[in-house]
Amino acid sequence: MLTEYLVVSALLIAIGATGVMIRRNFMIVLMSLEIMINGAGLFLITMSYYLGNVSGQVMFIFVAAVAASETAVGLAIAVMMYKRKKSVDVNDFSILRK
Amino acid sequence: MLYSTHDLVAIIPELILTGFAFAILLIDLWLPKRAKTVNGLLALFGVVFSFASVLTMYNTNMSAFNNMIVMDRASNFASIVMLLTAFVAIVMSFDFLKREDYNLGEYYEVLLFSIVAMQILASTYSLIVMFIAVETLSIGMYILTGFLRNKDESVEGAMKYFILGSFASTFLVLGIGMFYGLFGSTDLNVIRMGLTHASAFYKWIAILAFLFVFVGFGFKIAAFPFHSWTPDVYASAPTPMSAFMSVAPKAAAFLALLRFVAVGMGPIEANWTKILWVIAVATMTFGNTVALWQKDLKRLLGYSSIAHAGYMLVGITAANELGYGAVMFYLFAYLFMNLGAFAVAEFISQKEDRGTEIENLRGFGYKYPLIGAAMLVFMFCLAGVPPTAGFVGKYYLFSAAVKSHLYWLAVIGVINSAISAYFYLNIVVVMYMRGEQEKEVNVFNSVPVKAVILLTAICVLYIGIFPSSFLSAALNSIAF
Amino acid sequence: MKVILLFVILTPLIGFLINGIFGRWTKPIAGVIAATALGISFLLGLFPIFSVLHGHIVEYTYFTWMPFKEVVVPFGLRVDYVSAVMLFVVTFVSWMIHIYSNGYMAGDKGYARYFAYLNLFVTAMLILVLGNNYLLMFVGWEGVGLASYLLIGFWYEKSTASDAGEKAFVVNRIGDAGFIIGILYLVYYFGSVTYSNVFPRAEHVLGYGSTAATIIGIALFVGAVGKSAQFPLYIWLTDAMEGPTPVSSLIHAATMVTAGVYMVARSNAIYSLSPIAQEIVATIGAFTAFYAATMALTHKDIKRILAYSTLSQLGYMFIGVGIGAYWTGLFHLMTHAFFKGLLFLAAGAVMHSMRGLLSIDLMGGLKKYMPQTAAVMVIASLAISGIPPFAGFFSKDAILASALEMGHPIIWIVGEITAFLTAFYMFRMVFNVFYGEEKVEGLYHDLHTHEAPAVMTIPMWVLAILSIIGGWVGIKVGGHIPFEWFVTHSAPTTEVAHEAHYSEVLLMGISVTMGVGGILAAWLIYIKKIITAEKIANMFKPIYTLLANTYYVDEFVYCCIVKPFWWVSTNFLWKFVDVVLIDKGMVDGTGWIAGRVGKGLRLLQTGFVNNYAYWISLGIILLSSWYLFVKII
Amino acid sequence: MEGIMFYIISAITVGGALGVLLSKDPYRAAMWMIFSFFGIAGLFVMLHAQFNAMLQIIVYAGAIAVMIMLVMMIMDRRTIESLKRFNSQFYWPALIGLALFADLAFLAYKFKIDTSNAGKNLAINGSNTQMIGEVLFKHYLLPFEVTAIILLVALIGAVVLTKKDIS
Amino acid sequence: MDMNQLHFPILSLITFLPLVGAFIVALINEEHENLIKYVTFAFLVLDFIISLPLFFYFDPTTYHMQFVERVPWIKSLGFQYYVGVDGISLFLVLLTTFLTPLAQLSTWKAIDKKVKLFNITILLMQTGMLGVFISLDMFLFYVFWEVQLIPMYLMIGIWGGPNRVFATMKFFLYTFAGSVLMMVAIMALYFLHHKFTGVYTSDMVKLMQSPLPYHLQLWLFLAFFIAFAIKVPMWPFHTWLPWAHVEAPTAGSVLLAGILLKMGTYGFLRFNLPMFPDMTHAFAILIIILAVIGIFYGAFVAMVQPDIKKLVAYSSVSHLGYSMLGMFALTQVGVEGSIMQMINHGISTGALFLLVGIVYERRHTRLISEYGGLASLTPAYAAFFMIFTLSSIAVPGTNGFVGEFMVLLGAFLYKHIWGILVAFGGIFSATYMLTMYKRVFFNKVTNPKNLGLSDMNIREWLYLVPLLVFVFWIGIYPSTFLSKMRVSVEHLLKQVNRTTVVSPAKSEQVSMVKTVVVKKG
Repeated sequence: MLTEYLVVSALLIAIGATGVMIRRNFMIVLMSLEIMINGAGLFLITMSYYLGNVSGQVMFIFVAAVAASETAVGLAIAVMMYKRKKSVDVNDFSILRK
Repeated sequence: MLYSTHDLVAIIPELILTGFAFAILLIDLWLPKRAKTVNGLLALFGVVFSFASVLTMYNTNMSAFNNMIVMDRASNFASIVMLLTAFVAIVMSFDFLKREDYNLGEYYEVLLFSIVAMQILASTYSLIVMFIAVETLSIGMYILTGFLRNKDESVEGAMKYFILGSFASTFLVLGIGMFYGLFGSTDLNVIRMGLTHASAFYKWIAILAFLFVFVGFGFKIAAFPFHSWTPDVYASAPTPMSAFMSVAPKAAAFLALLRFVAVGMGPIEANWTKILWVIAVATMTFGNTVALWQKDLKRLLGYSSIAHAGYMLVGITAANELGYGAVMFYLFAYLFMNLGAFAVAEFISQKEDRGTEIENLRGFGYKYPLIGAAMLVFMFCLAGVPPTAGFVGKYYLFSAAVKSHLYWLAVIGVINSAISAYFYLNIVVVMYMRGEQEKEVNVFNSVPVKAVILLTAICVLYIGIFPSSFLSAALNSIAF
Repeated sequence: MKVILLFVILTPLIGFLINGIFGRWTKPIAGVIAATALGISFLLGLFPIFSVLHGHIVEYTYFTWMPFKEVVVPFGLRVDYVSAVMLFVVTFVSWMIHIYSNGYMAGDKGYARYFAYLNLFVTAMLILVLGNNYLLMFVGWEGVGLASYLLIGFWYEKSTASDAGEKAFVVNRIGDAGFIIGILYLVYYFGSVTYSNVFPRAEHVLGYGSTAATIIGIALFVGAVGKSAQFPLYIWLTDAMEGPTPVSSLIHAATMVTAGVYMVARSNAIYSLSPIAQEIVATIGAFTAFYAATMALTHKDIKRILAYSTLSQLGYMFIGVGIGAYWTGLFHLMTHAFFKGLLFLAAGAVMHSMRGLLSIDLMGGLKKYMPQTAAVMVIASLAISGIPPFAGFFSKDAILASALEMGHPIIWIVGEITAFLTAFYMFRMVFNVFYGEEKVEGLYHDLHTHEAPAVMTIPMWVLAILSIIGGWVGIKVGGHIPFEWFVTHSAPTTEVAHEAHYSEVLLMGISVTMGVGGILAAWLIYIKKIITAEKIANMFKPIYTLLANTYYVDEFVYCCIVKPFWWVSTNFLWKFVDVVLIDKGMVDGTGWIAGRVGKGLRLLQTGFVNNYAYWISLGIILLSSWYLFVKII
Repeated sequence: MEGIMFYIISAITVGGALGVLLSKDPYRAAMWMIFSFFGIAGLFVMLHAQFNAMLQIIVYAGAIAVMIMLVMMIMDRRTIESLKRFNSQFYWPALIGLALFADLAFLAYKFKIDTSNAGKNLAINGSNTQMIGEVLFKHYLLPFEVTAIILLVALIGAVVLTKKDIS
Repeated sequence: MDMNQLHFPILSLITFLPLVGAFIVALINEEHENLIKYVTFAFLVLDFIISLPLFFYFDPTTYHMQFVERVPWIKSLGFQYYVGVDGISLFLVLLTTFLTPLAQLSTWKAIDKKVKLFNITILLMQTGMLGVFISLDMFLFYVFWEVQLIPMYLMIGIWGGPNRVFATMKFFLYTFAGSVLMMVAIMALYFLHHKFTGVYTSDMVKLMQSPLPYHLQLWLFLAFFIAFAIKVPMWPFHTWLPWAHVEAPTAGSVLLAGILLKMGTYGFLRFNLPMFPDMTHAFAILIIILAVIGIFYGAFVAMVQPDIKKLVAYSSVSHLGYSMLGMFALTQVGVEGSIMQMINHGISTGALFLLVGIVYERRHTRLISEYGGLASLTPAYAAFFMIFTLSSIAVPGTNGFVGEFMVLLGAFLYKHIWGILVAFGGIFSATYMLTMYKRVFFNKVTNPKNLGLSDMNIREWLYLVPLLVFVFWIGIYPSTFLSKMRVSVEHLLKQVNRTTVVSPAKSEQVSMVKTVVVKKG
């Protein structure tokens, strides 16, 4: 079953990454990031289970905390974006280039 | 498994900073608007005290919190780099924040907390602690990047930095998870032990795990292809913060990377040196060639910092003590030259942190002879021309590569530094050789900034001419 | 004696320095200073000459010039039998010409400069003559070349003059390259360039008939060809007539151009070892003698006629040294210095009074106005034509007789024909200039043509006397020829098994006949006008055109060497190879590539955050795939 | 049985993720995300990580999702709904995503570890939470403290970035 | 072995005195331009005077380094501040101290903007240049080698002609690119020396005895070769030179031609020859071919230049070709000739640039076609120009001849063909110099702008006469100079001719000693 769990985790990461790469809506990008990090978290938990070692679960707690704080900042940035341009389209923010 | 005051001793520098950060957090609430400078001074004191504690305990070698954190010369050396950077950045921020009308206590709080995170990052052998520290400092950096929140560029920079940072950190978690899966621990020493006796299969997986972890570190040190945020963020962040984040997080990340590869990945050295070889070459080349086309000083320095990360990767790729020591020394040298250059960028910047186009430096060398001369020194230093610190640093980096028989890497490196000379010297050209500017430009005539420029210039020359003691310190710091 | 010898050279040098540095102030007396310096030099020079006459070779080393590990070159002076002759000729003729120049150059704005250069020339020439080693000879060699360059271009405001000066220098440099190669070989074989080291050991080191001797001989001769204006490097000499006439007299007739002959005679120890080199010297000499004489036939400019005549006579000298009868070459060198110097001085006097006009077409009957000049001119012309008892007769006859004796009949025939031509063109000039009617009415009146002042005529007369008696040292006295006896102390005539003995009287007769025949022919054409020159010219139109244009050699050189060379240098080497290929292509191209790479990579920074995520993902994919799919375990 | 459960739950998880990826409406996407998070929590339960499953539901499906919804609510609905779904060029990145998946899946396929201890040592007296508590506060005290800092920083950051201008 | 017969750090004093001068000048107010000039000049002259004891106390009987100073510098890697001179570098040091004051004197009027900065630049450059010639530590050498690029870069870039930026960038980048490769070679040499001897050192004197095996010498030799060949500059690495010369101010050209180019040739003598003897023999033919191409190519291209400075620049390519030829002929006279040629080129080409500067200062053009007939307007100037022209085309009696003849002889003794071939080079040098001279000084004055030209003033006499003295001194009595370099060159050739086969036993032992990186947990 290890492989299956890992494949799910891989799927989550890949879907999340694809989301970051193709979605324009910052909110959905944010959600995709959450999915990605959850995929990685799933990896940790899977490992923890199959190793019979609880450290992985503890690490997931940290990852969750980090993800939560990231989301907080991300949302703050979303609010900033919205305030500046009334838009959360990431492609509207591309004056810095080359 | 009981914790004692012994454990707290090991994190005194961090504790001091944390304490000052909390102090600012509290005092700021009662400060009237015109007295906000107190925040900065407090932060400065925090940095100074932390610095003093680091110096006092420079030669201690202890581990605490169940081996989660260590205090050794390497971490102290990196701390010195970071604290010096922070000190300079805070000094640069005084007038800057006043001018931008953003004189908020939070700025310093976040800054101090990020330094704490960096210090932790620099002084741990545990991958998971590294992850948390990286994230903490990243979040701090996101916030500081977007600090001028009424500026489009600032928002954009913060947004990009945030998305990409989180994106990369996912892979870091994945990599850590893989190591955990393989060896049941995220402690680098355990991993090393495991790897030493591991089967070929485990080693193979470990290489992949290394790759994923490297994505996280590579992102922080701006290695190609994880670099893309760098120019945008450096160009958009408040200049003191660009300066800060071009040095301090890099110092922390580099030391963490050093610990990771030198300690954790020792047994598969043959493999990761190849990977890093490619990445180092790509990073240098990318940074330098793209910088050829830059028109904005801050953006140029962004690309240049990519290139310098490439140089430092050469030292790591060399995988010998000389190389590691050289990386540390280079960070130390880079601190002064880069901060100096950013300080000049701040010096010419206008309200809203704009006006850092290179063209605005026209005739600068004549209008401000001393500062112009200092900029000249920084540029030659960044290009790696003696007698500056940059040259000595580069010399050691490449000689480490040569020592490990990586001749081509060294050759590519030096060719890159020849390419880089073009755009650095182009700034000198603008300053001295293109005649005076037609329209008068109001520079940011801040005394602290001027002092920073001159002092860093002197340091750059001093380190360049008498590098011996600094170099010994850097080499001695690398004894993992 | 050591100091005296040094001062032979130093005196003119001091004269040069005085006039050269303080010329602005010494201008009124520059000529006096220079002539005095030369006089002192001449008088001082007599001491070593007498010493040599008494059989004591004078040689002193003053200091080490170039102390290399491989060869030590001293600065030393040596007067032996060969150089004594040259020393005498050079100092004496130079002195005369210095005196003459006082009159000739009077009023020129570069008066002081002129005499400075002239003294410089004598200094260099004396170093050439007196140096005791080849390298010192080379110093003088290039030094006289330099002086010649400066003097030809003396009136530098005339572009022809400055061009001619440069041409002289550059063509000479071609020869000098040969000379220096010869010196290099000498160093290689002998480890020394000093005469006293080289000559006694020459046969031992090189061996008779060896390639080495031939190479050295030819290399040195290339130098001589340049300096003595032999074919094909003669092209500079006629242009050199752009200089003041006394200069032509001194440098381009009497002394400098004979340096090549002197050098070959000097090196006889080497040439005697190589029949091939000797053959080449003699052949080139003979060819040039004839070739130059033909060109002299058609020219109308007095100085150019004399210049071609010089070439021709130098050819004779090379015949002399080439066939191995070195003394004859030197003998002719000496007599030639007298009469050719004189010819130029006389031509100068004519030119002086004709306000610079030189074409024989404009003159005629000048004898009436310039009797003394006419007289010395005739004496000199008789001397060059080989009419006894004038000097030229003895020397030329000695050469031709030796040629026949040494077994070179063809050279002898060529020499005799040339003798005829010489007499003809010389008297063509004499008759056209001094005899007959005035060709342009009132020209002399307008130009106030008059006899030259005494300061000019006296040196001319001195030389005229020498042109007469100078050859008498070649008269056989008691089975010896004094001159031969003197010179062959150091330059023995190559001993050849005499195959045939020709009657000396018969040979002299033929020579004299040739000379007289030439004069007669000229007389018939130009005085008697039994057939006009134009008619002859028309009869042999193609040949005449060819000769009048000096075989189109200058044109050939310009079109086929100079111009293509210039074109290749400009358009190929500079504008293509240097600017485009190396600089723009290779150097800037490297930078351009870096720039292009940067411009390409820059496209990665699109500014869209999604794209940035691509690169991170792609990086991960690429890096990990390598290990995942390719380097699987 | 366990296998079937696994497939159902993972279908929910992946389906939710795909929903986020594909839905145009961000509100709907948020719902899909919560859906997926519940799935993950289910997987956690199957992996004997009860505490984390609860954490997952509380923190992710609860707090984070609510936060996201909240922020979206303060925005003009039309503005964020009218956004295009994908980038103008989505096939290349989609391909990259696929490649990334192939990469990771292959890695997952190859990833073999010693599973002799599977499911053991994850609880003290049947309490996963207690076990975690033991390890967290004994072994991982420092990172735990650092998480305090990170949360504080995030808090300060959120405040400073969004609060009204001083002037 | 180390000698310092004066028991006094004279070399450091010479080298860093200008630096002190630069600081003092920096303190003077910018408005006192004359004071700045005088102070700078005084420092440079003082420097020259202080450097004279080097000549008088130099012991010509030993090849050991003299006036040595040795202070540890970077202890962790064993780099030292180690300076000294031998017969090879002695004259380059003296040439530097001699030429710089003259160059500075030439700028008193020509430089009218940023006078202070200019004089500081010159003083800094002096320090950099001297440092290169006295360094005996590889690292120190490299530091100075690069340092002197900076003032030159500024000098061309700030006070240069209209294309100065392009020229200075090209100058800097080209030389920099070459020298960074040398940097890698220096590092490799350092480690390889350790590998074969067990000693970490950057002491050049020790490294000259380094027993490097054949195959390792190759790359090191090439890296050094590129760096030095660019600096010399050898064909085809020369294209920066015309640019730099044309755009540089007079003093810049003088120092560039007079001293900076010598660093390349000096580098060959110091590094390539003694350290890589096998490669020196192997590459001699290639380098000689390049040198000979340079001799002729430089002459041909110089011939058709419309700009006097460009012409002189290309002539430098030609002249330094002689220097390289003599050096790689590897004969005593050839190497000595090479050094003589360096000195000669410094004097005569330096003087030519000074002369061009004089007329440029008055007319602000260097196009040959703008001039003509100057001999009648400025006779003294014409005379000086003539003498240095003659020196440049190696007329006997001048310094040029001595050097050129030595080189020819050296080349000839190495292989006849080279001597013979290059003997013809003199034809072309005469052609381009005299053609230029003719077009500038002879013929009638056609350009009315030239009519007002004034002849040389006292200051100009002052800086040309010393050069004139040396033209004839070296030309007539070169023993003064040759005797001092004899033993050093002999020793150099002994080093070049040594065999460098590493015994197999030793190399095996070496391979066992691997550099171990300590990575403990």
